[in-house]
Amino acid sequence: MSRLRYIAKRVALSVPVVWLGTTMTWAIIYLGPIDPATRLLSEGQTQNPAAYEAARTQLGLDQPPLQHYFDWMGSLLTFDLGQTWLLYQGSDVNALILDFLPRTLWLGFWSVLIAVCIGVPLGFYAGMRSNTASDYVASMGGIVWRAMPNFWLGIMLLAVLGSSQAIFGFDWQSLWIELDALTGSPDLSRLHTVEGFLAATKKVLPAAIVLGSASMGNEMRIGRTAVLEVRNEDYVDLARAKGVSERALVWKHIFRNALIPLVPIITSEAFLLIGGSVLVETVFSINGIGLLFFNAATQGDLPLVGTLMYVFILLIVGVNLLQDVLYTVIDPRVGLEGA
Amino acid sequence: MSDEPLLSVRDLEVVFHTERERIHAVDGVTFEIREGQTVGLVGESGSGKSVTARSILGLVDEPGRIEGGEILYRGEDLTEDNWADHRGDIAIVFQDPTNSLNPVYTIGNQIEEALRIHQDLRGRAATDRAIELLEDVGIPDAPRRVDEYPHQLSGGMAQRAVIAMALACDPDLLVCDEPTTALDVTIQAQILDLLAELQAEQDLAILFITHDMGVIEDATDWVNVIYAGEVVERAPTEALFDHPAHPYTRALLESIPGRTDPDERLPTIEGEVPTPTGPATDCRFAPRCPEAFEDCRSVAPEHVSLDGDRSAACLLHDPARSDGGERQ
Amino acid sequence: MTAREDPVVSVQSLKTYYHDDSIVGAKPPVRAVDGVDLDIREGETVGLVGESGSGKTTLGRTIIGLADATDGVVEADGQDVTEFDAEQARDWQRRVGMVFQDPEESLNDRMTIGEIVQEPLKAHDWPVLTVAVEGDATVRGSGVRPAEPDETVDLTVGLDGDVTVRDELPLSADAVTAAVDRSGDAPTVDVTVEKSRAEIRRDRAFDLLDRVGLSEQHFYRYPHQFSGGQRQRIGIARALALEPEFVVLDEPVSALDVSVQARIINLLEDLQDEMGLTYLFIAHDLSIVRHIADRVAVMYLGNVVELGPTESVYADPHHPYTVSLLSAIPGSGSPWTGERITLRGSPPNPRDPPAGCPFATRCPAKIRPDDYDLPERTWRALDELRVVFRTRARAEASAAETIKRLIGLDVAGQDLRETVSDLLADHDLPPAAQSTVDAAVELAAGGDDDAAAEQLREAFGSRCDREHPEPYDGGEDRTSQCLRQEAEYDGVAETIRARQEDEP
Amino acid sequence: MAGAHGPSSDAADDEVTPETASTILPTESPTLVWVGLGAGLLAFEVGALATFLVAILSDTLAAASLPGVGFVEGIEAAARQLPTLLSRETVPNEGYWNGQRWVGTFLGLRPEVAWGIRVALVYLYALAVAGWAVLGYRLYRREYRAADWTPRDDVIDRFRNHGWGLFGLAVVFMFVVMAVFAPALGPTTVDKNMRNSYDNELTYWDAETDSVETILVGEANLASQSRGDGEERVGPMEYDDFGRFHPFGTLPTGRDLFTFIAVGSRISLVIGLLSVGLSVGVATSLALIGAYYKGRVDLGMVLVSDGVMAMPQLLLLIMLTTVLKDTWVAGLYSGAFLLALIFAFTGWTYMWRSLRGPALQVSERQWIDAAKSFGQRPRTIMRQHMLPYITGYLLIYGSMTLGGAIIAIAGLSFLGLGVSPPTPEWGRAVNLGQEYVDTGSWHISLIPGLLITLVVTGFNALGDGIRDAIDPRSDAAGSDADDGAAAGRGGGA
Repeated sequence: MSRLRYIAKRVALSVPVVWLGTTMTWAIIYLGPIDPATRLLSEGQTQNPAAYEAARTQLGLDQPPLQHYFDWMGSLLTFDLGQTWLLYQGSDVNALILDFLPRTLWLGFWSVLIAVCIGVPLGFYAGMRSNTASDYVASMGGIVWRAMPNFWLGIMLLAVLGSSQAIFGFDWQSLWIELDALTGSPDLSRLHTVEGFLAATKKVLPAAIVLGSASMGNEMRIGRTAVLEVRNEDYVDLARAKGVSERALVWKHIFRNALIPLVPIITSEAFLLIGGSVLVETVFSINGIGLLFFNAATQGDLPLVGTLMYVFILLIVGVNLLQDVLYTVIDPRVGLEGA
Repeated sequence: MSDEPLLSVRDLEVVFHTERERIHAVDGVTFEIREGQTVGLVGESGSGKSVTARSILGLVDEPGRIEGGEILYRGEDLTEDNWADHRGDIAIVFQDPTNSLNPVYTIGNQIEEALRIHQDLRGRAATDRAIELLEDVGIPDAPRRVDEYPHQLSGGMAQRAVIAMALACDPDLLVCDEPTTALDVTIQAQILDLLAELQAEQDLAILFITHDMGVIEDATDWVNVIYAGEVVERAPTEALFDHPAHPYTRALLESIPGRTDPDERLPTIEGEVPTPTGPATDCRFAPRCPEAFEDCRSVAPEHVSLDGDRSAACLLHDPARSDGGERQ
Repeated sequence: MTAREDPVVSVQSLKTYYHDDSIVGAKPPVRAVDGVDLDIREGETVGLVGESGSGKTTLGRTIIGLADATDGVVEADGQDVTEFDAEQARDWQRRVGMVFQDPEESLNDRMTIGEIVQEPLKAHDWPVLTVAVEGDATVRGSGVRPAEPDETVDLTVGLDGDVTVRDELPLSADAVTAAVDRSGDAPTVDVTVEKSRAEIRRDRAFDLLDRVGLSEQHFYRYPHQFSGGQRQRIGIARALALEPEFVVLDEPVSALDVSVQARIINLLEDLQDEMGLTYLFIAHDLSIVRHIADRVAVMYLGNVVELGPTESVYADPHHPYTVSLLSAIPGSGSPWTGERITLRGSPPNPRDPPAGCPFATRCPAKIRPDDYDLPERTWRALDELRVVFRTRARAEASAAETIKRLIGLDVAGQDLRETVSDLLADHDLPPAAQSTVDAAVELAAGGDDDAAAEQLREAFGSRCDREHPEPYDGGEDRTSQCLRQEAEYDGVAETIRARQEDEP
Repeated sequence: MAGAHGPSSDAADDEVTPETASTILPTESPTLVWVGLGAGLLAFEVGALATFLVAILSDTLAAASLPGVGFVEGIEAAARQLPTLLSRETVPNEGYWNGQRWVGTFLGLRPEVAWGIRVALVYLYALAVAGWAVLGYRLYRREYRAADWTPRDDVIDRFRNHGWGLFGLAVVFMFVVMAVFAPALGPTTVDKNMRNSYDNELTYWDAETDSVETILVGEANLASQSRGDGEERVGPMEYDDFGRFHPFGTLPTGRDLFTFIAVGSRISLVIGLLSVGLSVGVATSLALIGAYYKGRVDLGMVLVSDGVMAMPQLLLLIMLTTVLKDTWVAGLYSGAFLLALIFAFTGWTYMWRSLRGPALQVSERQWIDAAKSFGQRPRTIMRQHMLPYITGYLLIYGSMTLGGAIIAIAGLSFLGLGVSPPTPEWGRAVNLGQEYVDTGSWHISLIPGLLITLVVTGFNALGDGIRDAIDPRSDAAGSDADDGAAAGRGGGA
């Protein structure tokens, strides 16, 4: 019961977080120094008072700020997100998000998976062999890997893949499954077929590796120290004393405990992924929600920026809740000691 | 009781290598335990008693290393290679019960693990046996507790569970490293009772390590007093408390409040316990010893046999060096 | 030991509860101190013993003002400490001192010993340098002020310009000049102190270090460079810096080795003699309390269950908990001559103490109801059974269990019947008792552990389970909270001995 | 262990004799000598220092059209007049080949040698200053400090043996020196090469006409572009057709990449320091207050910071830079000041998150209770008893966050936001070179990227080193889990 109560408590606490985040977004956009209505109009139209007033009315800016705030929050709450202004002019925002979001999620899914599958085992390996040459190589690699800027790594990776024939002796683009181009959006409409799935995966693979690079380094590092910590616990000694084999010691007693500090790391990577998606989607020309956000911001569709920010906030809060659920699964102590 | 001791530790040396120095945490410790016997190892913090306990089970961690001596279990020398074969013959209970149990597995799971290794019990049979063991160590409502996690138990209960886990290995020797220090006095009494009971039932030998002279007096048959990595006195418990032979033992007993008249000042030992950084060249207690004489500062005392199997490493008892001989 | 003087501190029905700060799903508060009466008289040492979680440290902290009282009064000089505002509390804390348990933890290891010992002095801008003048004179001068009535006087100036300095101040009379000006209506005294406050403080720190057995050369060292015993001396010096009259010693020696312990205890006793201090000595080690305390208060679950002169309490304990504690002292240090009494289980959760006597769940001398005539071992089995139900009722069911129960699976029944039959295996219960037990088991199996526990309490409980005993006057300045003090019952010690014989 | 550290002699009472001091400086008045050395070192570079400070001030004011610009410019001009030994004027590298020899370069050496000498001198000078500071510390430790041992000594000793931390320190040192001496390090200047390239002329040896010609710098740049292979590139360590030496090659615009990077490091450092300073300030005070009062105060802070953190930092940065683009703050120091503010606004939460754990831990220590027990005031307790324990963490997370900030700034400029052109920023160089990575002009993207990686690794290594030095056992999973939040954000941008 306590675990359920713990999760219920976390859900309750995430409500004010979403509220605070969206309120700040609203304040930045509508109370900020920029008049969103002006930004929506072209050079010529700004001179036209009628067009300006029309834009203001449509944005609801002719109302008192408080009224506008409640309307805005209300429409977010009911997912009544309206139409876009500049970007994909006049299209339904809901549809737009449904169109763009899956590509980002697909990218995020693979980058988390790759980071976890490479970073965690490598970290545990280094931790179990601490202060050996392989530990140093792995640790050093992780640190440098983590320090590389995403966008730069992406560019470099694209260059390498583009001339993979010359470097590795095979052509990445035609390897296994022929890709139409190195960059671009994955085709998610054929995921249910094996070939479609593989093609979509191969398409985002380089981007996912780049996006997951920082996370991979972090997970490795934390995994290493976690293993080092757990190795010195009394209960590990006691398990050894009672005759548990080294293999069982590692997999049963050390592994699961070392995972506990990794949980927040893996989920906080999700923050990075969502933020980093803007850069990586730009470099790899993937039409994801990050790129959409960036375009909306640079082209001045501020209402869309606000709406997308709301979607991001929901994503992040959702990931946070996922983290709490993971915690309760891995660590039976959660919920008893309080948050 | 057979002639051969169950466990015999001879000239054990454990050295910790730090950046600055080599610390001889255990410096030539020798003692033995016979079947069914409870032997105490008593000393202040930093005397090397816990390191001795860990070395017996091959659990000395870096930067510590066993650098000399032998640990004979039923006459067989325990080394890196064959410790694994004797896992379970010797079980250990640590000071802090909350750290001794893996927090992410149930009590039952951890006991069953030992049962699987040492008694080849699995499934329902293992669970039933685990419940029995928990009942044996006095945990009420064992069928329910077996599915609980360590953090759901109080300190006393957790220590009982640790003991149950040790028993699951079916050991001949139980090493108890300050098993009651983290517990309250009424809980300590429970655990001491429990250990005595188990020993009577299962003919278990116990190595009892503590800093508490009172616990030693209650729980052990035979005592080794350890000071700065060396055993300075060995004696049957009663004899030791009646006539401590080594000045350190004497001073230690006197400084315990409650044994002396409350209106008088407590007798004290001046100075601090030294950290042994090299092989002994003198008596390490000499600087604090009220009875030290010149030789004490230049000769490392050997154990001198006294009446009734007991011995003390003190020049006062060495007829060749001390004119006093047996002092009162 | 002084007789009945006015108490330095008088604690009256004090309650200190700890509440969770969480907004959602708050649990009941921890009743750390739950109605304590205790007078601490001038010049004496009161030993406060109890197990961890008994609330002894919280009591000390509440008196000092480190914890907020929930209810009740801590009276000192006719004022209630618990009602003080921040400034008054500061003023109170100036007059009391506290020594903490862990010498590794209680000193800030980024500060030198000198800074540590001087910190209280700086915090209160010590020395105040109050000046009293003979006759009706006005006092002037920088850094000094006229003494208020009833205030400690630092400097006494005669109208002839003679200066006397209070002994405790590290200031020689030569360093103070007083110029008396008689030209006005009333004479004016101009006092100049040639020694800076910082210098006086430093000398005071030297003085304090010297008193606790350290020397000036330790002034610029850091705590890392000291052993546990020396660190505890520094902690004592800091507590004494502001010349307190009353010092709370919170387990000052429990973290130390025996040989070091003895030296600290001797030091504390010496300081008490020299400075006329009053101690509240908190400890879990009964031998130490016996050595140092004039009176002892035994705490259990937030209550002082027994209070009295140490020797008298140790020789003839009135409360069964005191008896159990004394008998649990290992080795020959125990004053209890009989067989050791081993208490069952651990103290109840202070969030949810028993309704009657707090010790009822573990008491070896508990009053039995007259309804049944059962052998002692059967009573014990029944007691244990009640603890099982109580624990089950309080335990949080796991998520899996909750779900199983929701879909109507029998989760607890099997386990429970097993446990109950194990517990009562070789006891003959009268049919009435047996049916009560069976009914309770069925209730619990149905998921209502609370009702089951309640049913057993109704059937097998006694006065001890219903009534919170008031302190009984046991004569010789002693009180104890046990119903067996009433004339109709047998005494505690004889009951325990009789029961021990009853059950081999 | 009593007296385990340091000698048992008492530093307070023993006067330090000249003999003991002579191990540091062979003189009877080491302090005077030390001050003299300092003055000497300062004299070398007083001009550069003044120019550096005034330049930042005037850059800040210039775009903002605030009053006082003229005044500052006056000072700037005056500062330029101050003698500076290691300036481009003293060791010039810009000259031309007149058919027989190099004209206008230092001692008539080839430009690359002259430039190399200047760079070497600058770094030598910086090393000397660092050495002087270390000497000062040791002098203080020997002569003026009353305690013969402090816990900080151990920290420093441990750091000195921490190879990885020292590597970090070295990298950070190189980077900081590059930022501070940026104008003296570049083969040319931003003003001449980029900002006002059409106002400046350049003399060169025209191989076709066999004569010395003059050309506008802007036009020369057009002919030195790197946009592909062979003739279309000026790679690292190459001369262009106008006798200009380019240590890192040229940009696609023909401008000098090294100058671009050197000046770019300055803006990265300024934004980084400013933003980390601000967020450290906010985070520290909040962490202290939250840890001292706990309970609801702390919970409130958790909610607010969660609210800010729920907006992904880079997205928040994009949103804020867009919204604030046209305000006057955005003009300050080419937008760097605004960027620093935004970073601080979005970054304090991560810093606070990382500090909260240690602060709560310290607040549980008994010495806090001890201080409360004698009525110490909350403010003093926070300052004296809690702050010293989290300054270590401040350094660790500060160092790592700085690395993260450098990546994030680069990321923004890569997207065309943030620092406004033509002020150089590393990320923009990566962006500019993006198209040419698989051509002969690979250097444009590769070099700044490698440098970012190196510098960020350096800052992280420094953080690691400080952590290990402060507490050798602190390699705890818990504290690392926290720093993941602070350090990891770099990768996200």
